[in-house]
Amino acid sequence: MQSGILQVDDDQNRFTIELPVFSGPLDLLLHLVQKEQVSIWDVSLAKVTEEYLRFLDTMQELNLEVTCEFLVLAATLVQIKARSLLPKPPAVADETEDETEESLLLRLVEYKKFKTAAEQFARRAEQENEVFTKVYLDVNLLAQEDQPATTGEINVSIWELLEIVQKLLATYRPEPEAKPEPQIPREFVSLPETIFRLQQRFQGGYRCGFRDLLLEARSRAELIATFLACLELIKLGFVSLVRSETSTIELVSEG
Amino acid sequence: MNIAEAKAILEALIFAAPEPITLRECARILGVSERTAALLIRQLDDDYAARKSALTIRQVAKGYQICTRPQYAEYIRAIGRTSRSQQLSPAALECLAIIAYKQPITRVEIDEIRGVRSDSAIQSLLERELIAEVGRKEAIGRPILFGTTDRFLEAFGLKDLNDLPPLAESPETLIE
Amino acid sequence: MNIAEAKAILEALIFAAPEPITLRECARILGVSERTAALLIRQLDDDYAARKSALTIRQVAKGYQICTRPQYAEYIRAIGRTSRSQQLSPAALECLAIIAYKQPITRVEIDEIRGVRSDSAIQSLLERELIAEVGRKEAIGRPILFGTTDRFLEAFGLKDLNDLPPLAESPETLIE
Repeated sequence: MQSGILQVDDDQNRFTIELPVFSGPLDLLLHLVQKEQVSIWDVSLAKVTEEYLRFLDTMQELNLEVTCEFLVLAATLVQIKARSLLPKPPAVADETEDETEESLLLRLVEYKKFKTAAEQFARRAEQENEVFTKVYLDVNLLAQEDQPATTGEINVSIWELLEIVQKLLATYRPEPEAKPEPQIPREFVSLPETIFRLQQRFQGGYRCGFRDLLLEARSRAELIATFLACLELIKLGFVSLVRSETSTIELVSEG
Repeated sequence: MNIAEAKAILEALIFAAPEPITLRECARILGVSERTAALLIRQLDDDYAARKSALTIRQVAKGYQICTRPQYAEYIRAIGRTSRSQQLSPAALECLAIIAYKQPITRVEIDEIRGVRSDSAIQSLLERELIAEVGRKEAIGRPILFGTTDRFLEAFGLKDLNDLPPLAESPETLIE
Repeated sequence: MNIAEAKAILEALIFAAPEPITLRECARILGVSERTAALLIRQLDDDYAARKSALTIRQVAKGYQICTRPQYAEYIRAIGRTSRSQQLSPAALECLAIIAYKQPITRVEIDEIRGVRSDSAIQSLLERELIAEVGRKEAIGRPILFGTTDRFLEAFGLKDLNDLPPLAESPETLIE
């Protein structure tokens, strides 16, 4: 998957937001493991499993595409966790074809190597962008894609945004009820309207905390709409993300 | 032919070649050894630096090319030139990294490392000619093997594949 | 900004500009008068001449560009025709084959036949002038129609389009 496609079926019109989110289930797992700040071999898989599942919930709630690979890894994690809770069988019954914790972590280590290399590649490509050669048949010149502002210089990843919104969503959900279907906002919160409203507010220069803005929402549906509207405005370059001195993430528009 | 003339010819060749020109090509046209050609090109670039030219000769994708120095990028953007390399998605970059270090490699092997299907990422790399089919694996279904192209080297400013930064090996690198 | 710096910026601009750059543009970016810019460019070219560079700055209708001096033409012509730029990618060859036999044809129709997007392949064919826009289709969006050029005929040694080898029945043979 290259980019998550957010599709919000608004009652009047269909609205699509595309943004790069994650590149796969291992990317997500790695992110969660790295948050633990311990060596990969010491990570609490039980804790990570819970978080992984919670992330999938949030992604589904935001109508981010959750491909089957994400679900497969979720199943694997749950299975590993379950096995770890069971009393160890006396005999070595590990000839199962199921993925073990060790093999999963090994895969993660291997994946991390290439993810790091990919990041190096991205930096190299950026350096290359400072260098110009004579124009012959510069095919690429014509094929410029506008890039979402989230990938810009300030280094706030979509993950951070997703985590903020996830935490807030959690507060609107007193108990994790067993909901087989992710709830789609059906409370008539129009995304285009939300975008318009925010656009008005940011017109002529405005600055506010990303989290604060989300906190203004009075319902889950509104919270999600606000989040998506923010992403869209960021993508359009109408507002940009900055990290304040206190390391909170803020939205800023030019005057 | 004196040295100044030889350098001028090399300058003309490197300037006019539509792709990075190889040392072999330069040596052939000039009728000198590759070692001599390399030395002359080095001198030519030193001359550029000595007179504080905005241009420099660099070795990339198995050849030489003239390009501007990074500090002039802002002026060049002011005339509407945009950067050469297009933004690649994180997924495409991951595939590219895997292919670069593990080539030749099949799609299934890439998928295994990434834990996710890589079809569209690979397709976009093929379209940009950063990778190419380099053969078939002797296995069931004879799957396509992918490898990187010279265009890849050029896009990332690499002389050749040996110029790739070493892959981090330690598992502890997992923790930032 | 001293004179050496200003000249270096001008050198970068003239070198990197996709087409001859006007005096006005140079002056604007440098923040100097057009007269000053003209003077600096003249000095820059004098510097080239003084150090017997193979390059020179010439004034063409629309502006300035860097080019090689005529006496180096024979060397430049000796640059091999086998360089990558001459080689078409497999994707471009597929598109070219489709266009040759199905012209006039739109990009979307080409995409449908190939099953993948063909933008960059078509772009490279356009750049090489092997194909050209030959009109617009009377359909929604009036999409561009592509056809092959005389250069295409020349490159493939064809008298005219009737000279194309007949298309085999199986579509696969077109692609191989």
